[in-house]
Amino acid sequence: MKTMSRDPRVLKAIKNLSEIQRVYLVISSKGGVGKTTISTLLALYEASRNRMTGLLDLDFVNPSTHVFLGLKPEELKYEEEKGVKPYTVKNNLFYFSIVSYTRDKPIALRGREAVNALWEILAIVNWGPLHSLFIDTPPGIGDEHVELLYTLKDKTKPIVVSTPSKLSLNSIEKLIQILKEAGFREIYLLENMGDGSLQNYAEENKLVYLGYIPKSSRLEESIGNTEKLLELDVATYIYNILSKLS
Amino acid sequence: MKTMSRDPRVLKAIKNLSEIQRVYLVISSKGGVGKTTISTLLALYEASRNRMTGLLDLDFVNPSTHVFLGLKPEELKYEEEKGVKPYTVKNNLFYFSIVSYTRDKPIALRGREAVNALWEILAIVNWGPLHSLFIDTPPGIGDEHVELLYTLKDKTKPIVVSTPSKLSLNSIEKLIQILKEAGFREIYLLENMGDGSLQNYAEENKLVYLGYIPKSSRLEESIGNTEKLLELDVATYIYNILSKLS
Amino acid sequence: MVHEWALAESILLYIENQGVRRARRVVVKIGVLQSIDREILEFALREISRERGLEINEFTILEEEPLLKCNRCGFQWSIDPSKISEDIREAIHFLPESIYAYFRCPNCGSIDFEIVKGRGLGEIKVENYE
Amino acid sequence: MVHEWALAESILLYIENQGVRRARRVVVKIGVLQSIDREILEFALREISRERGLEINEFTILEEEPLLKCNRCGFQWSIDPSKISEDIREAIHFLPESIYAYFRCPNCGSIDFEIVKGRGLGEIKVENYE
Ligand SMILES: Nc1ncnc2c1ncn2[C@@H]1O[C@H](COP(=O)(O)OP(=O)(O)O)[C@@H](O)[C@H]1O
Ligand SMILES: Nc1ncnc2c1ncn2[C@@H]1O[C@H](COP(=O)(O)OP(=O)(O)O)[C@@H](O)[C@H]1O
Ligand SMILES: [Mg+2]
Ligand SMILES: [Mg+2]
Ligand SMILES: [Mg+2]
Ligand SMILES: [Mg+2]
Ligand code: NI
Ligand code: NI
Ligand SMILES: [Zn+2]
Ligand SMILES: [Zn+2]
Repeated sequence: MKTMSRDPRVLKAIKNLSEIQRVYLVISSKGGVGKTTISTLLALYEASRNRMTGLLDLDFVNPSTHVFLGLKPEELKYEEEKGVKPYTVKNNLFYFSIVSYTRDKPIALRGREAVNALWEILAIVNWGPLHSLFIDTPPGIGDEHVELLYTLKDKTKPIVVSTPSKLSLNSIEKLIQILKEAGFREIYLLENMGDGSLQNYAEENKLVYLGYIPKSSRLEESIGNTEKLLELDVATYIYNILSKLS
Repeated sequence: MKTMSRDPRVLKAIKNLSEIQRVYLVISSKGGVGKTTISTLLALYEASRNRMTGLLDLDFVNPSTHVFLGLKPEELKYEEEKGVKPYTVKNNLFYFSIVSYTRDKPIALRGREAVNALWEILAIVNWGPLHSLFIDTPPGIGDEHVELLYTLKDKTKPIVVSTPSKLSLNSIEKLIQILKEAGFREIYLLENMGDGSLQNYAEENKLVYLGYIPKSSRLEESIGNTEKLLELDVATYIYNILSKLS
Repeated sequence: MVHEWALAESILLYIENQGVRRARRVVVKIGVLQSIDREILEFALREISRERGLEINEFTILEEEPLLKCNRCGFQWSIDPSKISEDIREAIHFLPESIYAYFRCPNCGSIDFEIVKGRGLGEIKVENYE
Repeated sequence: MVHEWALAESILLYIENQGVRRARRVVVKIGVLQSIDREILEFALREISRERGLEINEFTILEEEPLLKCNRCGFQWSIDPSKISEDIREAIHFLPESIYAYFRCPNCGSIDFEIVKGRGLGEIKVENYE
């Protein structure tokens, strides 16, 4: 008789993600640098280029991609088909967030519970054969990150988001060292709310510099409206980054 | 024979904090809203008013108050005296951060480990009879927050930091509900990088509005220099907030 | 509620990954919290086994009652999913951690409790041919 | 390294909190990772007991070897604090979680390991008078 102990859902998660050409982990140890903004905008703009694109919100305590997309928790419904199918936001854009289940009520998850939720979701959501999936992650480097980084090392590429501020750089330096130690060879750096000043930093640290997105004066008023978000003042910067990714 | 299981360090932690007149938990479920900035500035300015003040950094994964104060991890040393004494940054300002031990090397803590570190620190650091202690916390609502909120409910007052942005408000609404449920009756709201527009929000949600701090154009260049930080363009706003606290 | 298929596939991928292609019996523990439909799960296990060319004579699905424990006051209790509203039951079916949005410790009201057992997919035992 | 006093006070506050004012013996388990000085700890326990008016005949301090376990590859190992540089030993003395800054799994190099036991202050047993 054999008794086993590793989590069975992990293998199913890896199988699901294997159908996707590119899986990006939008990540930063610093909060508020724009992980949610960037993952949502990249997904939205990529979908607008007629590519099958997914957006997955793994920031369970503070899910907010739905706010960006203007979706109410109660209107988010997933069809079931040997698992659940992500929600179709618009042409080519597929979406999953736990707010459909939690109704965006407050939850405080212990690390262990967050990891449990993580594998459940990655195991049950059938994305199908997407071109790209963008994954929004919580700030910090906690249980969820460690799980994702070590388990999905061969399946995902990290996009580290940073602003040019000292505090952000001091923080992501440590994240980058952790990513390198975990075995990621290609690490993307995306400079948000900047002017290109992190290009040198990227080169010195052997990161692939994806470019920068300036501070947008129209972002705040566009939150919740995908049409407006697709016509941001910073649109050309976003397209530019997408062309470097593919 | 009696065998016990609750953590013994908690009682010592509570005893240590009981010597302090006011303990503030600077908190926000949203990252990047200014928790670190605010906790450091409030401590620095309070100390400059000749009050014995403490600053404690509990953001283990991303400690950054030392960057603000211009302290190198290797110069931070704690004297030992039936525990450890916090580091004296300047007149009246006492400080503790784990970077003295970790040398600010990257660490990724599982929630369980973060909680362990939390109680160890609160048990061994002897603050003495301070007037105020400001505690900087990590983003999110994870293991550390839940421990702190439930265990130190009667010893601490939460200062919720928020910017006026939609995403920040969507996030702290949930935190506030959790604080209320946990039994906090007085919850402070501090509006950062704002213009006073959250005053109504505070009143509607029965929060004590502490005022706002506008975006400072001199903050970034002042990071690491306490003299400059004490002469910020937003100094009067900070003093104003301190006067409401005491 | 047919995401039982995803769990069935997890189970079989896992067994295969351990080098098992034939077994006399596979015993799977399933937490009651997730209201898994045992018939659908068993059907899915059989179907996917066939597709993947696994030979498993028998599947036994054991149910485990949910046990929750408050980290604050130590109180322990259970939740009977058949007694909660359909909306919430369905949320918990897909994501058991949804309970943190809807439940509190019945003794002290705290949000700080944990699922000790009976959450969802649990232990998997493979009984090989002798 | 005299923060043994803080731990001693934790132990005694804890015992008092359980209603104990007199005991035949108190047995304390201390993880070796923290390089606690047993003599200082015992001295502090006696001193603080006296100050607080607790009557405890005997303190027994049991040492627990550190056991670390990698969450990635499952490897288990121990750390002998007497063999690491003074700087790092002192950091770990004050904050055992400092090991995450300086150590990796010796088998697979991962940062994702845990302290299974032998961290620091462990179980406390009070043997009362019969
Ligand atoms: N390029 C940008 N221009 C203007 N505002 C931005 C930009 N990127 C992010 N923001 C704003 O900054 C705040 C933090 O961004 P967010 O994406 O929530 O960060 P994170 O997910 O890393 O915490 C939000 O209010 C967001 O609208
Ligand atoms: N009032 C302010 N004016 C200008 N910049 C600010 C202000 N408050 C915070 N910042 C900047 O915003 C960024 C995030 O602040 P920080 O204190 O690190 O947030 P948190 O600790 O909540 O993650 C930092 O670069 C900081 O310098
Ligand atoms: Mg975010
Ligand atoms: Mg954490
Ligand atoms: Mg901070
Ligand atoms: Mg967490
Ligand atoms: Ni189902
Ligand atoms: Ni010591
Ligand atoms: Zn309870
Ligand atoms: Zn290992």
